[in-house]
Amino acid sequence: MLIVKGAQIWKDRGLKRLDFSVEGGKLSGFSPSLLPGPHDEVLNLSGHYVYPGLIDPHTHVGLLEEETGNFAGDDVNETTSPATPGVRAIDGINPMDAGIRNARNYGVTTVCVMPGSANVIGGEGVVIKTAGKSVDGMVVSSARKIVKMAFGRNITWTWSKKEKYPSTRLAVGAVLREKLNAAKNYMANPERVCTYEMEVLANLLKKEAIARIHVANLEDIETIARIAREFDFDYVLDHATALHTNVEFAKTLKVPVILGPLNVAGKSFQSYDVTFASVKILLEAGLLVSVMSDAPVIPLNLVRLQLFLVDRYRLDRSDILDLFTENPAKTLGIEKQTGSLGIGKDADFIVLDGDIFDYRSRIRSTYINGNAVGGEDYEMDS
Amino acid sequence: MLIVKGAQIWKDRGLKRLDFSVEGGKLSGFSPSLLPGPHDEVLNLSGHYVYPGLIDPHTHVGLLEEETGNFAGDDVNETTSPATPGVRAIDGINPMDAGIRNARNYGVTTVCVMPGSANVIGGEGVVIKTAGKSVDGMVVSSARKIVKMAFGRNITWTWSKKEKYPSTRLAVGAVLREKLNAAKNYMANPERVCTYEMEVLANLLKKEAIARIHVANLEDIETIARIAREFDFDYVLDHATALHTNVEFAKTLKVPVILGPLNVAGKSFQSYDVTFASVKILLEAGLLVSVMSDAPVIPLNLVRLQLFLVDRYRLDRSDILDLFTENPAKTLGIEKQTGSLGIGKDADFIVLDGDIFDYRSRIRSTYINGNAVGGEDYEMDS
Amino acid sequence: MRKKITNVTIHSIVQKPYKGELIIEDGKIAEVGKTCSQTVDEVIDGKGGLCFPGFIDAHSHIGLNAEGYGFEYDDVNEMTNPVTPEVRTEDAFVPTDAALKESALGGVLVHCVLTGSANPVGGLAFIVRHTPSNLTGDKVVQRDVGLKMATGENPKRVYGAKNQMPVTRMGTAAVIRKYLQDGKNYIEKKAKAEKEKKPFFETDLKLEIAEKVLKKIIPVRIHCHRSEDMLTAIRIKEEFGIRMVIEHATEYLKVREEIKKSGVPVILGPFMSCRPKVELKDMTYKTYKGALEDGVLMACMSDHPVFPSQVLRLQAGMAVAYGADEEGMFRALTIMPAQILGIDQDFGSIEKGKQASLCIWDGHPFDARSRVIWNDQDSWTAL
Amino acid sequence: MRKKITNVTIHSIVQKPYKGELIIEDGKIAEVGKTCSQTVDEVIDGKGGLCFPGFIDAHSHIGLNAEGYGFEYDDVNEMTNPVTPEVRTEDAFVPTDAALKESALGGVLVHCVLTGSANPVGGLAFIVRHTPSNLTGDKVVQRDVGLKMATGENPKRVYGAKNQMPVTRMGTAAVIRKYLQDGKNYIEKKAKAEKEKKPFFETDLKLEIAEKVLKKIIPVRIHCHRSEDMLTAIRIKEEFGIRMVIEHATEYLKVREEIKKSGVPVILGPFMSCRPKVELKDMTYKTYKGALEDGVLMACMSDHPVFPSQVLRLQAGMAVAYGADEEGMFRALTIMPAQILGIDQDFGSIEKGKQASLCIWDGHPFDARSRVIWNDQDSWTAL
Repeated sequence: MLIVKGAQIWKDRGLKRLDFSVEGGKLSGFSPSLLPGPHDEVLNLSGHYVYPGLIDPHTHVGLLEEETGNFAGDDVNETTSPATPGVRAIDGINPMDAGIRNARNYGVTTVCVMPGSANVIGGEGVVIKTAGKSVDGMVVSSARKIVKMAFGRNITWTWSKKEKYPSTRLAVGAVLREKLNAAKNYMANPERVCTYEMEVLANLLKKEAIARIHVANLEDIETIARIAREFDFDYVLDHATALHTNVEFAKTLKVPVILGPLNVAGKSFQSYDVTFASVKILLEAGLLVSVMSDAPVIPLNLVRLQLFLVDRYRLDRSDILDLFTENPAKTLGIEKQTGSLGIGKDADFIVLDGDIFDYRSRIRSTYINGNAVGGEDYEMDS
Repeated sequence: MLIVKGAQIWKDRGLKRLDFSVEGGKLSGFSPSLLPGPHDEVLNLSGHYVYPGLIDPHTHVGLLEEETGNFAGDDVNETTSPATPGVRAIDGINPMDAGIRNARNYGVTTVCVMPGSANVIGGEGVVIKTAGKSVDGMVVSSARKIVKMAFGRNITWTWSKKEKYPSTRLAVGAVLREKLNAAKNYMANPERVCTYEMEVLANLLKKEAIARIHVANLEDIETIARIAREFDFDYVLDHATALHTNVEFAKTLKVPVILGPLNVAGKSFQSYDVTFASVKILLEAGLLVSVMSDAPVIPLNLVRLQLFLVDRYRLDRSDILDLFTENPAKTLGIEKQTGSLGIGKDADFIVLDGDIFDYRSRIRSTYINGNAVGGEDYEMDS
Repeated sequence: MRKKITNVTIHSIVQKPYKGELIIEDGKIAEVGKTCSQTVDEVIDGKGGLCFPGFIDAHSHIGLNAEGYGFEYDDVNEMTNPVTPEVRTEDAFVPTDAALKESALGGVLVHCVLTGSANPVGGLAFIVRHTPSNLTGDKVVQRDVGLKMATGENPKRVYGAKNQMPVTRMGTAAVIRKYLQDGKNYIEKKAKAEKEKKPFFETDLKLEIAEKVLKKIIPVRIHCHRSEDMLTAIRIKEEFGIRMVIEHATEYLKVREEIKKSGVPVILGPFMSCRPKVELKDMTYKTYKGALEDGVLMACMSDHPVFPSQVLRLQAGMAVAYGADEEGMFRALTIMPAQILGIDQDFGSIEKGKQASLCIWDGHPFDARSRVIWNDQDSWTAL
Repeated sequence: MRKKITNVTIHSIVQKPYKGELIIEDGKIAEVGKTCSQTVDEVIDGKGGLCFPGFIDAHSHIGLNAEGYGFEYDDVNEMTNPVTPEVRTEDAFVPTDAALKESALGGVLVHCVLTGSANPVGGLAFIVRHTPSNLTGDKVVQRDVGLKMATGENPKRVYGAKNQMPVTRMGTAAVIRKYLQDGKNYIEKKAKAEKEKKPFFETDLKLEIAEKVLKKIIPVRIHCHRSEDMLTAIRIKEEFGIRMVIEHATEYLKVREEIKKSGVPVILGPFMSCRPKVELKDMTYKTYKGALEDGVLMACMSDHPVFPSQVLRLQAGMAVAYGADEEGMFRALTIMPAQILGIDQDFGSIEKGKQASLCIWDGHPFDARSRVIWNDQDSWTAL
């Protein structure tokens, strides 16, 4: 058992002076003062701050590798067909990717890794911890199954260049409808022959899986909502760049949203509406909001910048931290396993030498499943 | 000496009952009755009609070969640069081409062969007789030098496909101006180094050569006239499909025109104005008019069709025959050598079993330089 | 909330213009006449202007290539497959297209949004009205109102470049026929499955739409410029017993008797443009006059963004310059498109019970200088 | 042959409209006033119409892609080389373009025909007037009246696709600067050759045109939509001391002070179109109002075939709807383009001695329903 003593810890939406214990990779006890037994390891963190490990619910780390040039490490879009539900992110992840290393060194202990946005149906996403040499051992198994989808311009830019269907937004919805209709036919057919592609979509229609849908513009969000009503499936809006421009509409959707990356230039018309204000607006509207880095779009060594920038809107700091911890955990269905400090949860936490909202503070150590796996000073080492 | 007896012959713009003699390939005497000497060969053509061999002043026979597929026998356009004054048609002619065989078998004894219309300056044309195995021996040496040019759409279709200059009619005139300006600079430069391309254009500016300009629409004819005024050179309008649509303008030009091919569909906008009436209109306007086949566009075995169709306008038949004989001879500068029956001229004539305007009459023999080289019945043989 | 509009000349379309008043309640016309008696919460002074129903642009691509967004944002044509009935303009519509507001400034308050004309079988159209909302859903008047088809140069050019069927007019007709025949087979197969009480029938989304067409639930909206293409369209209509509207109908005057006989409505335009295609060679504003005289059901189109919907009114004015009846042209902007689109119970004239889709003009709509000074949707500010 | 026009309201542009008469002799206005005294051979009854000078379309590609002739007959842009000063629109002009007759029906009797905007340095413009002749020569008003240049999206898009300079706005400016600098060097070299009495100087047709520009014989006519492009154009103008006219000037309002200060005339439009390019995003009819208020020399353009020259008048009418002064807009269709093009001694107003380039209208030209019922060139038949 590991006894962590002396730190200010972030628990139950506030900083508290509590010791805590870790056993078998899980958090096993919290108390103002824990007395270590003879076989316990003690970690004295007086003057330090402990927060739950951050969760980034939307990344491409390990798939779209850093430091590998343009081609060799790019496995993010299987652009041979506009609907590839049969492909799995887990099969393409390189755990040694600098992007994953950045994640753990800068405080992100869990990431969701998904295919890109070139296909209407991109494939299955996966939730992993950010330390390990084998991706299988990194999987967060409590997570709900994920089917990545995408709407809007990225699709049409990709396929119109190839002069292939769908080259316009007219046909993006049509591709999805066609596949979901095929899945319905598949499920209804008593003589069906099992295909993995159809099983993935059947999972979605049975609500065992949830759709994670890349989308920017409001009109595309409307189309998603329309199709989700037609076929009855659960979904999350990823990016949702313009959703805040119609709050009343946003409220009617009753779906989680994952905003970001927000610290980018709104240079294309797709990202025209990008603003940190969207976080505030949608939080105040009562939505379940998370923030993504879209790493490596925003590399995870910059993850805390987003927290600082949201903090400029003077939101409740508990709400802000939730954007990067509890909320993504809930969205991914892993909130019982990680995303906060509590008994029985994974011992995923970060140790800082100051308040996490103090930009001078540094992440001294990152713990995953109770093991120290990194920290800002590790950067140079690995 | 060959003595031809008994035929109706076309001489001095009318059919006459005359005998005639041929010596050294030239016509040497005409008389109502010629008495052959002991060494003379006699050809009795009682009941037959003799006409001067036809002249087609604008063809691509031998360059754009028939019966050779699309590529192998196509040498009509040197489409590697929009101005190729240095290339010579004579270097590309295959005397064995079925197109040349058709010419002589159907009564055409002289053709002008020129590069095509893909380039603003296509190269040098050549005038040849239509029988022989070596093109050098077929050349009509009295002909004026010819520089083939082209204006209008054929140019822009060719070069816009390559995305090269000149892709529009804006630049067609500009190409010609640039080359002629270069030639002027060349001629003025006392230290010039001889280049064949420049010499060809210098010949034009010195009026030793004449430009033969492919053109269809009236607006392009205006541009040609404008540039010819600017640089002062002689030219002939070839095709000139729309020239008859403004007779007053046509009269001001004072240049020969070579109309045709007229028995084609006016299917492109370039050939929209095509009509046999243009012959009548421009003849009546006093222009020097010839008719071309543009062979192999209209293959020369159909050459007489044009004569029949013009005849439907009830023009003077002498004027009609001139379109295919004297007038092209004058246009090519070979009227002293061929194009009519007269003492000292080449013995180029055709023998028919009826009036040339009777479409049932057949060409029994074609003579070039006094030698029988073909006729309609030869068709199957060669 | 009841509002009264006073001090206007009412151009109701169904009656001669008269000075009158009208009352709007819950977005509908509650009363209209020389004077209105109901008490109201608000009075809008029409300042002596002309009150017209909102014009209806019966054929537009508005919202599919929003203003100022360049070619990368062009969703007019899914030109990757000649048969795409499954695509829907609603899925691609950009409700914030600035052209919607501008069109309202030009008196156009309702648009039927179709796919383009690259594909012989294009996709599903829908109808929107101008509202201040940034949601498509708030603008929808009716969904899936017709299946776009196309003939003539455009499919030939698009698929000719790919060396794919169709590269000829014959090929285009064949592609359309095959699709409709597939639809007929599908209906039969479905009926058989139902009769045999099969536990399972494999639905096909492309052919579900053919079924709607063949059962006359929705019409085919067919792009034709040339006369022979219109006759081919009518031939196909007769063969398959479907409903049809002919779009553009540039050479209408050449086959006016045949079109009249077929009973097919036509949506004419846009004629206020140049003629970049050969098939537009004989385009003339006189077509409007002819169609009005023939008494066929006829509407004006902008084909936006080919021609801006904002000045649809001026195109109609040009038709008057070329001899068309002025009242007829107002009907071609209002009640006739409403009838063609099947929304005349709610739109297209100023009558009690209809939607209060209204504009007040400070001058005659066919005079370029005139302005809309009020409509029923915007918090009004002048131009 | 003297002809008198009676029974018209004369909109001379230089005076307030009045009921009057005018006499035409040898194609010129011999007399104009409330009554005319000279004896005449023919009297034309204007039927109470409005007599206007023929409108002048200061920026058009009319005749370069004739109506109904498709893309294969498009001679607007020689987009194979970014520097083509040597090309001339006169060489490509199709005098039988049906649009010329149609434009005359819309009151436009004079057109300045420019090359398109694909090339940073485009080609030579010329001016035509409407005549019944099928010869360009009979239509020419003036040759080589300006050298077209272009900035902004178009050159970038064209040469970007070829991966050839220019692919940026910087690159476009550099291409233009290099051309003008080459011209300066050429002038120097020529002067030196003359001074040294060399027997031979190698003329260069591209640079002969630069010489004309640099010696202010002809202006540069530069295509700019965005404000930064206009400022770049003015910067280049100042650097090389050349004459310049800014074409389109879509974002005029954003840099109105700078343009006014530069003294550069602007030719505005076409604003009656959609905005398929990003650089057109902020296009507005209000620009006309602003330019009139600023007192800059300003003209309307159709950019035909982008917008049909026939309805140039309605674009001007829309400007009035958006607040522009009506008389100002008539000047922008007549005397101001004549001044910009340097043909105001002959065109642009109804004054004694000027060309009788005239139209009689049966109603206000800004009302779509109005028609030209007579002009000075056609054997007149109604529309």
